[in-house]
Amino acid sequence: MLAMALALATTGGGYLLVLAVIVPVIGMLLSLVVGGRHAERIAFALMPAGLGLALAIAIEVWVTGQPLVYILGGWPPPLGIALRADGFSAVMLVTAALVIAAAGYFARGGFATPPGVAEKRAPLAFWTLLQGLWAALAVVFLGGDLFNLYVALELLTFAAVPLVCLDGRPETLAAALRYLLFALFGSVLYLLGAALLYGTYGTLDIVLLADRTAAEPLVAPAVGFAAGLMTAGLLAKTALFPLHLWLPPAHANAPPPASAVLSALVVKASFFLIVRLWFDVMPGLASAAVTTLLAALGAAAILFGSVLALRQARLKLLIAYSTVAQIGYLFLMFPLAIGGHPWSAEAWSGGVMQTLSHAFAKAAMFLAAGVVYEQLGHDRIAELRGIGRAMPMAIFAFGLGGLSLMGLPPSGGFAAKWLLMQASVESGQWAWAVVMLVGGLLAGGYVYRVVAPALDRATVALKAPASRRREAVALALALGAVLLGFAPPEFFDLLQIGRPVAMAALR
Amino acid sequence: MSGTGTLGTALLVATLAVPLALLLACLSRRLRNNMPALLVLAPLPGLAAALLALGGMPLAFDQPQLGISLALDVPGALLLGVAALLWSVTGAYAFTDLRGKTNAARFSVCWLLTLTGSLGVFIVADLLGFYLFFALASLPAYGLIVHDDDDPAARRAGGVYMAFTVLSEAFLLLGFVLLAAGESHGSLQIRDVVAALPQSPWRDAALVFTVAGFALKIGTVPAHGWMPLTYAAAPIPAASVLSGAGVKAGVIGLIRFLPFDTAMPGAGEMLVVLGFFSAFYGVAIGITQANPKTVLAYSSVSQMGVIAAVLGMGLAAGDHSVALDTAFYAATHVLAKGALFLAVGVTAVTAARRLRPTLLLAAVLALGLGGLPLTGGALAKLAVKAPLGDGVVGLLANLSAVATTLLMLHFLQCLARTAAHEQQAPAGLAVPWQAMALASVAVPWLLYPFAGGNVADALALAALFDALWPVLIGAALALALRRWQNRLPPIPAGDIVEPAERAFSASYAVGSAMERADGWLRQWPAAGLSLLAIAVVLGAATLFGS
Amino acid sequence: MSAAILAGLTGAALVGLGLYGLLTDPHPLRKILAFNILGSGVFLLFGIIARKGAAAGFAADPVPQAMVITGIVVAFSATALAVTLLLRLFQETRRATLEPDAPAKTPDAGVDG
Amino acid sequence: MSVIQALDIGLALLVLAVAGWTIAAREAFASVVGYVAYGLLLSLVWVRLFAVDVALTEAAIGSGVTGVLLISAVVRLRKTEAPAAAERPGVVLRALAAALCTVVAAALAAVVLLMPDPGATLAPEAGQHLGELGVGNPITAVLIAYRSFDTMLEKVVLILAVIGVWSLASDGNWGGVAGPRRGARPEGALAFLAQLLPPLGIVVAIHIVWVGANEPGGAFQGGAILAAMALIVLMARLTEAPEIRRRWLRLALIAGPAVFLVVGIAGFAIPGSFLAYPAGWAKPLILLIEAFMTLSIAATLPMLVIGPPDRPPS
Repeated sequence: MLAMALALATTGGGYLLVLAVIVPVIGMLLSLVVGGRHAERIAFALMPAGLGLALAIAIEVWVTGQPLVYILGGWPPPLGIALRADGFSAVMLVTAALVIAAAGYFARGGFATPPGVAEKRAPLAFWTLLQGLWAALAVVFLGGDLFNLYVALELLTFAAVPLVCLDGRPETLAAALRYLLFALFGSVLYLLGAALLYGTYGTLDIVLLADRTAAEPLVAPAVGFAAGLMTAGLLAKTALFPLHLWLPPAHANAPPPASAVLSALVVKASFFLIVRLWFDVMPGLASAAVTTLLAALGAAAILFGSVLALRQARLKLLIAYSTVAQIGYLFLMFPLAIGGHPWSAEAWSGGVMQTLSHAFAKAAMFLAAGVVYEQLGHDRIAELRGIGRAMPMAIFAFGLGGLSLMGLPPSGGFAAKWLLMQASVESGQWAWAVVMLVGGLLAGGYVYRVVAPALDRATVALKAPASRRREAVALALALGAVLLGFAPPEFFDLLQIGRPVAMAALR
Repeated sequence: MSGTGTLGTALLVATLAVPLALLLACLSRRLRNNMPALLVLAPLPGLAAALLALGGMPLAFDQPQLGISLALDVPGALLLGVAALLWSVTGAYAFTDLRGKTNAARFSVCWLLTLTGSLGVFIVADLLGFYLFFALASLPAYGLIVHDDDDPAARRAGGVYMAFTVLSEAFLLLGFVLLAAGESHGSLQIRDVVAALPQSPWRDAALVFTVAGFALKIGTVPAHGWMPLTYAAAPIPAASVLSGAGVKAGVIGLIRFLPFDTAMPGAGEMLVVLGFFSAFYGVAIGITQANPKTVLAYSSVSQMGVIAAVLGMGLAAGDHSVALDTAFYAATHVLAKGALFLAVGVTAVTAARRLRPTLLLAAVLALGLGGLPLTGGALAKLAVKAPLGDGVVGLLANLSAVATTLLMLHFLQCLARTAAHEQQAPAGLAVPWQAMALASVAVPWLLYPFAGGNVADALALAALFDALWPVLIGAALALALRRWQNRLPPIPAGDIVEPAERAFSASYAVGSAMERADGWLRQWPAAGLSLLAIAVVLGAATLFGS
Repeated sequence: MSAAILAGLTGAALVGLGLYGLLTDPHPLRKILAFNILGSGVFLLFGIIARKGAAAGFAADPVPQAMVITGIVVAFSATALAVTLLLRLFQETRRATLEPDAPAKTPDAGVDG
Repeated sequence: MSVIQALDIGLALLVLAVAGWTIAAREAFASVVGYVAYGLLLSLVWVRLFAVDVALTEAAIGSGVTGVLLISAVVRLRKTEAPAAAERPGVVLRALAAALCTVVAAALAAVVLLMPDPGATLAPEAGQHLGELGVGNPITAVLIAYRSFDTMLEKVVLILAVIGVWSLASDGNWGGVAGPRRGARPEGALAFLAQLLPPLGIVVAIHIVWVGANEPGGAFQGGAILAAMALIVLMARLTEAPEIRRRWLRLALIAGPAVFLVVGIAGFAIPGSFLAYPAGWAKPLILLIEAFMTLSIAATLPMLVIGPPDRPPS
């Protein structure tokens, strides 16, 4: 059990994982104490550090070809807690660092403390919560213990919810409350499942659990039940159809940089844990019934989300429903990537690629919508004629993001769809490929609804002067989604590091 | 690598790099506003590359690290050369046409994007690259079609065009995925996946979806509805390049992706039937139209049908030579159709009494499509004569020439009616038109030998007669049509589009039903129940599923 | 039946009760109460797991117990945040409802449309 | 059936009855009162599970502090009860919900009954290192040593919750005195209690933290008692809550995790691992962390209960 021993001892470079977690925690604490405009400064000072750490982790994982491990306090699991980074964690960390930095840069000005004022509510809350959210994401991506991950999920929720209602409008308060209560509902189910797992195996460490579930010939009832509860709880936080009640109002009403982070990263965090659960903790229990059920919900999400996006009157609601649809794609990876089939690796890469490219594309689209809202004073789709000329980069960013959502080349969305469709064809599971195609067509429809009138020549009355800097941020993120389409083979090798079946050869 | 080899590679890369560089230049407002003047230059490296390739130099550029693989063979070079010529000459036309118009900069950007894709499909050698350039040749053309934002017809045409295009992209994506899945070594080179296709477990499905994707692009009935709307609504230069060069992305697609090395009678015959149906259907609807641009569009439906039929014959027989034959046929169509659209534009700004030279030249080109002896069209018909054979199919081909002549004479009549009152076409429009017209007369003769033809055979008396009689019968029919013209039923341009749009509107009901369902599901008790139900079902699935 | 089993069954029943309240009670404050009952049911299950893990001279496994302590604190912060949000929503709209679009209406609209 | 067993069954039934009352009560106020009683009863169940630390936490935080929070909220929300009742889901939905909840509860009950005895445990491992840590209470060892990362993050959760609560203030009131404006200073029992209890509470709290290393108790329980004292004082208006812009308040909030982080980072250098304690230094470091955690919890919980500031800073 070489892999097992490896997973229970700190590896070289493991300290990077600790730093990746505590840097944003320190930033958040310091920001609260020092307060005022320093909160923003601290956040900005730490963002490059966070990005550097994330990149260092990715490089270290890639160079060693092994997951990084850090045993906290020198107490190895099952008693203690380990942090671990595989290829998926590493790319998610980098993505999170990039999107948060972009959202932060976009938020400059919007959440600035004006001169002469010691401290303002919204800026202080925004910058501290943003860093708290970042810390939570880091723990989610690195955590090796299911209870520790529960704490991280709560951390994430508590950072995300107040961001939704930062401007205090009644509809944002209602959206935030709905979000909070449903997320808590999900957390409790997750915790209940974790309790049952602990009761059965006496540990919540992911690697140890994987080892123990694999050793059992029969599924204990408690374990099956735990799997259902934990997955359902995480699905609630991921807003997979039909559990998306909270997402459209929350994501559509939050301030644009918050919407970007929520749609790009926060829903991916709970998705990430569902992947951990089924691929790492209990790959043996992921029967066809389970994976088909997850993918069927995903397919329903694609169809419902896309059609509903087509029917929205407001731009930000359209984008939010598009998130509901795009989350659906993520779940198509379950029946395709589980197991050691010839197509599993490409389905895995496809699922991860979809996670990453949607993060960039959707963040870009929400920021672009933010620019539109700021300058028009509304985001009614019927009244967007001609805005392309007033804010060309924002519309270009929206269009490029849309390109990725539609799955047109060159973009990460195309690469993801290509890999997932390839796997669905090779595995004989045609239905998923057809759903992906229909989803792409519908995405084309809702992107067209916005971009076509925006490119018209019509005069628009702007309420605020254009901010080229914010447009450029949106565009940079959209280009990120496009650039993912040019990812070299080495990138896909990185994604495979730590994939349980891929690593089975090492045991 | 030899010196000329390096030159070839450089030209191949420049074919894409030059228009892309001009696109980058569009980031600057000043350059963007002056871009119409440069459009004429953008396709020139492509033209040079085509000439070099026809000169016997196999061109290739392979950079697997960058995911780029380019190659140029003779069929590709034929099409690349004439397409580049058309883009360049029409670019000159567009420069004059755009002067003083409001959306010139946006038009230029869309022009360059479409151009890149349109030339790219002829030289790209890998599957993903082909998909990329195909999309590039199709999607940005929206901005060429909807040039005038306030024109509701253009907006409708743009919408219909996008619907068909996106559908075509979706079919192709699935088709390409199936093609790639059938190649067991993981190669994404077009020649590898096509070679593996006959043995692929997904052969039929791959073929169906790939062909469906291309059929949407070349307007095979019943996927033809977008063509008449689009060409009628688009500005002249856009209609010219889209009908001439743009559509050929679908033709090169069929040439590249049909596995001619293995005879597939069933699939081939289906393509033949579909092709001839389109060929006659296009004429039948075309003669009821009055707008010359619409008539030309229906002629394209018909001509692309003939090409599909020839390719079908080749597929049925396992005859690889049809690739070259249809490439030549398509190349003559690029020139003639492109030029005829320019003729429509020039006529509209030329007084009736000065119209004669224009009409005469247009008549030569138009009848050439029907196979008038000594024209490029006649050579094209000759080139595809062998694969079509002498049987029923050969007869159908001749009848389609008759029908095309009829349609083209109808076109000339419609064209003459659009003349202006007192005007002389500006040189900036007239010269490109004349250049294109001359090219479409002369260039096919120059290219014919490269397509494996013998010019002397084409000048033989029997060949001339073979080409002449369908034209004569067509002319006689046209005379008859003049008498009966007003008895023809009025058919709206795009014929089946309107019912399709109505059916599409009916599907909105599904959307509102889904909206109601969503509203219910998003209520707290319903969502909570769903959550618990999912937990229980997933738990049960875990326990009892394995 | 031992005290531990009894507590476990109580926990299971509390989970059921809490879930029912969370699903069906329309008032957000009552949902928050139900969430707390649900949570305490889950904690009790941790408790029986801890009790069954009695070994090495300890009356219970300390690890799940520590998790419960952490869990109680987290549940409290969740409750505090939710209550504050609810109070703020009430302050703004004079209503307390989770159903979509309702708060967007004027406070006196009364009937749902 | 022994007396103890009968008592256990009675207690379980009582807990369930009070919980049922909390869910079903017509009036929200009655429901909240039910919940506070429920919390206290639950602490008894915890005692019966030999989990005194949990019982203390449940009584102090789960019932006490939460109770204060809920009671003050339910009073303010009284007007919203009638409109909300109109949104009650229909019979079919409620029946479905009841059925599903029963399925879940029954499945859990089955799991409980099927659970192996003795079950999986980490108790031996947890006990092994108590000597080197110098603490006698294994729960403290778990919280402050083995799983100290959880504990630190959980404190960060509390701080984020405080920021979340504060962020719900209106812009103009930012920086002001925490909590809603209160009426006149109450007379009588509350004021008397508020003067009497705090000194007593502080002593108890310090004791609980101090013994927590070896016996039931610790930072959470002690901090919660301190917080309760602070709340009584605030409710009796013996003193004003602090302004949230105050630096000392914010330092108190973050003191716990900050000290945790400092010790953790120092661990990089000396024992060579983040959050590890150098040999021989474990006990003093644990006490240090506990002390600051207590301070932080005592500062955080009242902030969460009294809510965002309702008036501008002076």
